[in-house]
Amino acid sequence: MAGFLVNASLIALLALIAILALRLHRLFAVVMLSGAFSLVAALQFVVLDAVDVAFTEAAVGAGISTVLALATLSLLPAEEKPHSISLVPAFLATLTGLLLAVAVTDLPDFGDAKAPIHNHVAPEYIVGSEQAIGVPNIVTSVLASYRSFDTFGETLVVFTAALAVLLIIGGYTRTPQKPKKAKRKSKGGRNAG
Amino acid sequence: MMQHLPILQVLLPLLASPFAALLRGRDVAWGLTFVTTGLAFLISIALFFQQRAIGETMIYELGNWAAPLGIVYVIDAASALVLPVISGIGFIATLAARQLVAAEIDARDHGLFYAAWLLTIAGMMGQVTTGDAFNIFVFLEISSLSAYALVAMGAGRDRRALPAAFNYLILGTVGATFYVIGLGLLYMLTGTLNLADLAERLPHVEETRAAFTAMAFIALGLFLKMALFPLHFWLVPAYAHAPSAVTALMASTATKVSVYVLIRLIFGVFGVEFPGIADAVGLLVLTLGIAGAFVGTLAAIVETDLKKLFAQSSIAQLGYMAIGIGAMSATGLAAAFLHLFNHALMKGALFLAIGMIAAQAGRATMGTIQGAGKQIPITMTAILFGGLALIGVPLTAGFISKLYLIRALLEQNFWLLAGLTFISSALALAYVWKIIEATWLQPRPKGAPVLRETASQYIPAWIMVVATLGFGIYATPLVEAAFAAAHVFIPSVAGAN
Amino acid sequence: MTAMTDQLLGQWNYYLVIILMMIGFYGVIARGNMVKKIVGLNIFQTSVFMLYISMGKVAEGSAPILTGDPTTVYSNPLPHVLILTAIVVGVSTTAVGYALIIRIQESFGTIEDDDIIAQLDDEEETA
Amino acid sequence: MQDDVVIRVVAKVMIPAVMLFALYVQFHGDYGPGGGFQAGVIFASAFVLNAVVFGLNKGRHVWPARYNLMGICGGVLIYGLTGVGGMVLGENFLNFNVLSSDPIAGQHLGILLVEFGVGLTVAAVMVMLFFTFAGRTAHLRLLSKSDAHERKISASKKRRK
Repeated sequence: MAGFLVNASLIALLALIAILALRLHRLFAVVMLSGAFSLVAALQFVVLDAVDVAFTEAAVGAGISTVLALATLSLLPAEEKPHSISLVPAFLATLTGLLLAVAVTDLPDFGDAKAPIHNHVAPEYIVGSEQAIGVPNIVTSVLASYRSFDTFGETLVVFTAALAVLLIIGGYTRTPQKPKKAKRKSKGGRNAG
Repeated sequence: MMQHLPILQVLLPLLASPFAALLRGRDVAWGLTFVTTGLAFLISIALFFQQRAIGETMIYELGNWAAPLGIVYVIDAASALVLPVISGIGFIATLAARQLVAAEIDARDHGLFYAAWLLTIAGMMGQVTTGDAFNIFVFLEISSLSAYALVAMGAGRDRRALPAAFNYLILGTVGATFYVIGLGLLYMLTGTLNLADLAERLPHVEETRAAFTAMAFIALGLFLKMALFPLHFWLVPAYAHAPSAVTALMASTATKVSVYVLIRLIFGVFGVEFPGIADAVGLLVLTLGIAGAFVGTLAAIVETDLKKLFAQSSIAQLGYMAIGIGAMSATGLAAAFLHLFNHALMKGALFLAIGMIAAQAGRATMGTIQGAGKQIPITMTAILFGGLALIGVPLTAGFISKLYLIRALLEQNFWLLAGLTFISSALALAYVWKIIEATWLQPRPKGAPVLRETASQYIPAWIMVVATLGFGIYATPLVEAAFAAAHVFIPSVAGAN
Repeated sequence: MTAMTDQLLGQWNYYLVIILMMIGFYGVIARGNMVKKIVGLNIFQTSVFMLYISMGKVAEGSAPILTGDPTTVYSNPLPHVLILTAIVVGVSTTAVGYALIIRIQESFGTIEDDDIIAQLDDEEETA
Repeated sequence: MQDDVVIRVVAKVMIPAVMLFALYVQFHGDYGPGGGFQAGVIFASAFVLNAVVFGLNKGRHVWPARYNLMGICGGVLIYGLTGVGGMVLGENFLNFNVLSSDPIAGQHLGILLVEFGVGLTVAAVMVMLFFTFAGRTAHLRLLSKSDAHERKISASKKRRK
């Protein structure tokens, strides 16, 4: 029961942060809330035994992402243009959610040790990794040896992102400046705040 | 060394990429890319023949970890057919890129540009070869992230490339996330991520709503990635504003890989017997496919910017591939594979030729090519043949794929659909004729820039044209290979019973 | 009693995660502001991660680090590995997204979808 | 922030501690939570802290851009070549058993090397990301002042209209 309470209250907090992050117009607050979301999510990962994931989520979501966002924000207007709730996206999101909610009823119960994922493949990692690899942290064994190719891919994704950022904002290929760059008509109520 | 070929074709471009990034001076980076893609192309051709000679699926275990524990690479008739398409187009596009990229990208960026270029190609090849559902996602992201950057490089001449790349990034990531959600549900039901193992264990849970939802999410994610109507809106701006070389590479390969992954998952994992698949995927994909064919073709008819025109035409051609998938039969799948192969060649030829014009004139519009037939006859003839193949004129490769597509529909007694497919193909004549008329029948307007062509400019496009014609005239080996690929997923009637 | 609460716990956990996902998804597709889109995407993806991590939890289990005690029940390590990779992919996408936002702000002077479309439409008309 | 003596002193103590902790996370990943990626991020954060407190130019001095790209590419290559090592020694790509005479020792060595590759790439990428983003906003004052700064920018924008 205690587990349930901790879990449910953490997720409720996450929902609150998420809604606030989407409702607020001040981008600085939005970005900070996004960082807070990651931090609370990391807490929940700890509750769910995923210590490695929690570590990474905290370092990445609350750390690097927020720093990059703040660096970006310093160039941007402080507020977003106010929007009303858009019905079509809301409808689509609800529809997707309902589809998933229907699916959940068929899934194995949360924490059920008899669920297929705990009885196929994974037990072999838990039992076999000590013999085959001899590293106590099973996550490390799976990550770096059994599924090492995924991790190679992951390193390449980081490498790709570095190339992409260097090309996009660190590169030399720039749109030639047009003379009419000066100022166009101000449309809409941006910077209203 | 031979047993390592399945990994080498992906590994070579992956490992060449960091070297390319470090290289200064544009020709060095280009040379490295050219050699690497050439080697990857040779390896994938070798794999194709090796697989045909053996006649069965080749498995390469990464780290020597057997299937459900580790990740495996799988070369079967289907992946062996698609790999040479990607590496081949990658190779020819690299050949053309030397001039196109020099014209459009600052020379100091070339090292990084070619590094990203190699990653896109390797990422796509990885998706095709891998036998692990999560590994597909990882390589999907490698190819997509580098593609976003490559599209954004179009900002060197056109700032519209930036929002196009951003929307592509958002929608691409949403698509990938949907795929991950669907995969999560599948994993919860079966406990495995290996595609073959999934296919084996799924029948035990196929009656559940969760399995159906998993299929729906995976299919939706991939529809978005393959730009199936009505989820196609990111494609036209991304292709139209990207650098010309990038457009040629991506228009011929990027969406095709997602089509292939869709086939691999829908037919290879869920299978035609899966409850509800005929209605949910079959009927839906057929409807969207035919709608896409009409919407794309009609939009192409009114378009005046040539890159946009052929990007719209790509929506229509993806619609035809979807129709082949939606027919849910071996002939339909074979038609989808044939069209995947042929369309890559035709669009490669067209975009390379148009890219050469755009690189000289800044833009390629109907106005730019007006009366250009006399100035650059060889390039314009390549466009002419590419256009004819798009319509599906006999003796071009496009005819073969349309033929089998209509045959697949008639086999299932979808008379109306077959008729509609024929009509929409014929409508393509309208936009192709528009181009032919402007190029060959109208005079060059006074004051229009003088276009030039040299052998190095039109040879890449012509390689594709020759291939299009070659596979159109002597199609038997290709048709056989396409049916072999289809039978990986839908066993031939004799084998099924 | 514990069986029942466990089940309740399980159902609630998945449903709550789905609600989170949909908030994030709405943020991605509804918002015209590009920073908001990226933030929505982060929320969406993080909730998907939570779905994976939830499924890996075994009741009474502990973190998958071998203790040497044969009676220990471990949670499933595989979802953790997958999500570690997915988090890295997520932050890479975010970084590229912000880089694009910077360039868009520089070239268009705005990061609102509709303003950019309006500017481009004007351009088409004058061209 | 560069004039605040308290922050400077604290940072001087913190930066080596953060780096040491990163190394611990890097090499203790076999036994507890952690590994190359997390270590890379933490290691990079030491450099970010240094740049925030002592200024971007001094920060660049500590970690020049030239070596940065080498680090990024080097990490990927270390990972890839460790995998190729398995191939050269007669097994498949990424087989670590054959890296040493004893399979377990081989696995340990392989994991150590690939985790180091990941750590190197990630640390270099994170530092690069920070400097590239911050370099775009040359007058950037991070964190505590970015809020005020942001308001200043939007005010100046409004004035221009």
